[in-house]
Amino acid sequence: MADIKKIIAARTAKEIKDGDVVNLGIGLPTMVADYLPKGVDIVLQSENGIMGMGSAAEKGQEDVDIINAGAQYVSTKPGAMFFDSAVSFGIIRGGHVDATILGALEVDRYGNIANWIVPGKMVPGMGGAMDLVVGAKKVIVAMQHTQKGAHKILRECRLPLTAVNVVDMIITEMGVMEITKDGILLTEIHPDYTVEQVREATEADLIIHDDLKIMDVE
Amino acid sequence: MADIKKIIAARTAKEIKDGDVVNLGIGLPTMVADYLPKGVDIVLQSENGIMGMGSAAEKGQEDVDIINAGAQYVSTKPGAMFFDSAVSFGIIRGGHVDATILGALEVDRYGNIANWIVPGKMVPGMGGAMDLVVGAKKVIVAMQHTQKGAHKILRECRLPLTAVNVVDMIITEMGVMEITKDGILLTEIHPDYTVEQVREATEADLIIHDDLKIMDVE
Amino acid sequence: MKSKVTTADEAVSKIYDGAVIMVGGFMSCGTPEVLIDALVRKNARNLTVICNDAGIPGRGVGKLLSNNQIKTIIASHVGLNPEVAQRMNTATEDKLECILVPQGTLAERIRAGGAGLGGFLTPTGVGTIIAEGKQVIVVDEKEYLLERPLRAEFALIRGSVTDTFGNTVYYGTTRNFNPLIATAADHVIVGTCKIVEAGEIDPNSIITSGIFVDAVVGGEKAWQI
Amino acid sequence: MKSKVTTADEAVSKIYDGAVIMVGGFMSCGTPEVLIDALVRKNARNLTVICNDAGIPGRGVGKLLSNNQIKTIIASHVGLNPEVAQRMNTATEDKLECILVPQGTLAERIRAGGAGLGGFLTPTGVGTIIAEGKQVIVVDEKEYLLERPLRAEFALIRGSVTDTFGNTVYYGTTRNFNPLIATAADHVIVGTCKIVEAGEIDPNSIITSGIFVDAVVGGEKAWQI
Repeated sequence: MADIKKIIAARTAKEIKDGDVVNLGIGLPTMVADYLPKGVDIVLQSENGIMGMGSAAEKGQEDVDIINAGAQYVSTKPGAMFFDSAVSFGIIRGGHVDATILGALEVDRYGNIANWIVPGKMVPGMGGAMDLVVGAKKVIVAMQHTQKGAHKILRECRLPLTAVNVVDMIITEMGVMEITKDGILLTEIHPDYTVEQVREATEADLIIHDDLKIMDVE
Repeated sequence: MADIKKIIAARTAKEIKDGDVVNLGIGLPTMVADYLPKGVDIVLQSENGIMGMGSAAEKGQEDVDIINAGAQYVSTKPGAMFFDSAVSFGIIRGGHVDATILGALEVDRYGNIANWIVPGKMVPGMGGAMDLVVGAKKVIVAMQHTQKGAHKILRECRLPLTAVNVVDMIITEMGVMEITKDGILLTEIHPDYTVEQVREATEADLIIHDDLKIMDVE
Repeated sequence: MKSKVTTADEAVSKIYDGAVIMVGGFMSCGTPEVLIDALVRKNARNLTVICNDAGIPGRGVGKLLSNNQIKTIIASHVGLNPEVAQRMNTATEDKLECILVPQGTLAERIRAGGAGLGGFLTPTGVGTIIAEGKQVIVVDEKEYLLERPLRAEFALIRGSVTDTFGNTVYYGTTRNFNPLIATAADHVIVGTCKIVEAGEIDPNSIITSGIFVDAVVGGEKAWQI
Repeated sequence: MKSKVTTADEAVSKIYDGAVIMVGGFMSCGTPEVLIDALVRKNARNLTVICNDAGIPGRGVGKLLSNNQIKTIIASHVGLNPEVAQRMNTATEDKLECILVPQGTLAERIRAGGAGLGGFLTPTGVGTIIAEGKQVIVVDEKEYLLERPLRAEFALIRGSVTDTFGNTVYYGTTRNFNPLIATAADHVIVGTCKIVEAGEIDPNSIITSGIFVDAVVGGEKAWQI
């Protein structure tokens, strides 16, 4: 499990370019910052009002006025700034965030995503997710391929949507997939899995890239 | 002429309550600040980005970064602040300015005002005037009653409008008028003029208040 | 510029049963605890509370919830306060109504309410259940939802430093919704960590103008998760 | 965070004939003169300029006007630059097109352009010639105009202090439209009075984030009317 998360975070980190403004969701996506290649320096946005967020604050070094969107004390980098929530979402909706990396309950072949509600079961609310996936230039879903064996990558989402036609890429422990107009294209596969295994773990039809590569998780 | 302006500014100043947030137009309206009654302390807003503006900067005391909307160097009071133009007009349009005092080319019985363009002659632009008259809680037109003998208080404005049905009050050297749903109500008259003279200087029909008072310009 | 400094109990005394109140803060960071505590003492009931989130139990809006003062909550996220789910799922009379709004839309609706706008067009929520009952307007071939302004009768905001006139600055991420709700309520109360004289805060750094503020209350403390 | 410091001539070298540019400033207070001077040297023609006003002759946008570089100006006020009226009334080919927009609407349209909104509803201009051709939408029995976002290819802004990453503060009334246009253009250039290292400006006081900024140019001087 720890390995699975590490694989996903490490591969996802390779999608980020030097200088990118990036928003990382709570949980696994947050780990991506730890796997950035050398020389790749990014500007982390936290939707509660930080540009230039650093890592989690070290014990004893917390500034009680500075938390991330997951309510953890965080540090800031030189050149960081704070702003209000309208400015924050102006940045997000206005296309000034280069990439948002987040988890999902379901993703489908149209790039639809569902990650904020399970009617009758879990009603946490969408927080900033609906704005982030609509506004960010690139939307990367970083998640485990299945949930206790149940499909998460579907022909069509069944849960209430977070947004329509917004996901660019899905990265799981099994491989890397791009959402194209023809469907979901598998571009990389993890060496531990066969194409058949990935197909089985995916409800949506997979198009296999002519030049399918081995997933780079170094 | 100097006397006329003084009369208008002095009477207009009496419309302002202690603590009011006020925006004064360029020219005569700016003079109103000099005639505030004792104990009336107001917060001047300048639409180019000041709350808490003071008087014109004294010679040699100018801060070159601080001008008013008429491009004059001004001082600020303790507790002043600066903001951008979107914030400034959020304040204006959002009803947070208690009174705006401005001049006009024409005003009519419906409370319509025209003060930004004379087609073919003068096209300065509306600046912030359209937002100010729509947003301020109270709109006071402070101006000379006529323009070189020509009527300015009309049955219906002929120039392109600045806004519809927004003027609350007109203060001139001849008297004080309120815009009511029945028309223009003369509530005060300057002792130098007769009602007949005011009627002649006014194209719109005037309703004379039952308890017509002498205009207080002390 | 007159002093607006008062006590917390005096400041919240005007808040009546059934009032609509906005409360600043993000996961209880930047929530005015001194004002919330006074509102719990005042015990106004059937409140509609507009805030980013329901906080965590025992802090911020969570205290009003525990004291059963909230009828309706309008927020973007309520998942970290399990009491919300409990209260939403009860069959009793004090069932909580919870209206979820995307965070960016919530912030912008409050800003619009304070800035005299009749609404705005956002791409957020198009094609989702958030769009239900809303007008869709197409601009340059892209679909947007027409979202409406939000206003309240009272706003409880939390400052780091506030002058006696109400001018306020916020440190770090305590800012969040506070400057927005300060503009969008009829009566605005600031709970603040430090009160200074008017003129002591750099006029280039003030975030919230005192013209929005009706009462200033000291005694706000640094937050600890 | 990488340094973006460059020269004025290098910074404006990308501005091409026919480009749409936004320029900060209010009556030339807060206008980036070093960048305007470079743009005059570069001599890009047929520009569409979006700015609050046409400044005064010999300053700010007035320099571009005198050099006949502007085809269209979108502004709220042009009365203090007599050259605008002259150029609008000429019958020659270089007749200036002037589009007037209420100041609050201009600011809000630029903000919307930067914030990903498809438009907004404002009461300003209802019943005037500003409403011509615009959709009127009624909300709670009040009429509003649907106003559209504005964006540009380039923005020339003017800071008081800017760090090497582009984070900027503005002193006094030099702020005006600068922070707004910084968000609404594809390529943003700051002319600033003082350049410092990233981290030197208080993160609570920064107004414009460096993420909006593509180039930082020093040498801007205090303004004198």
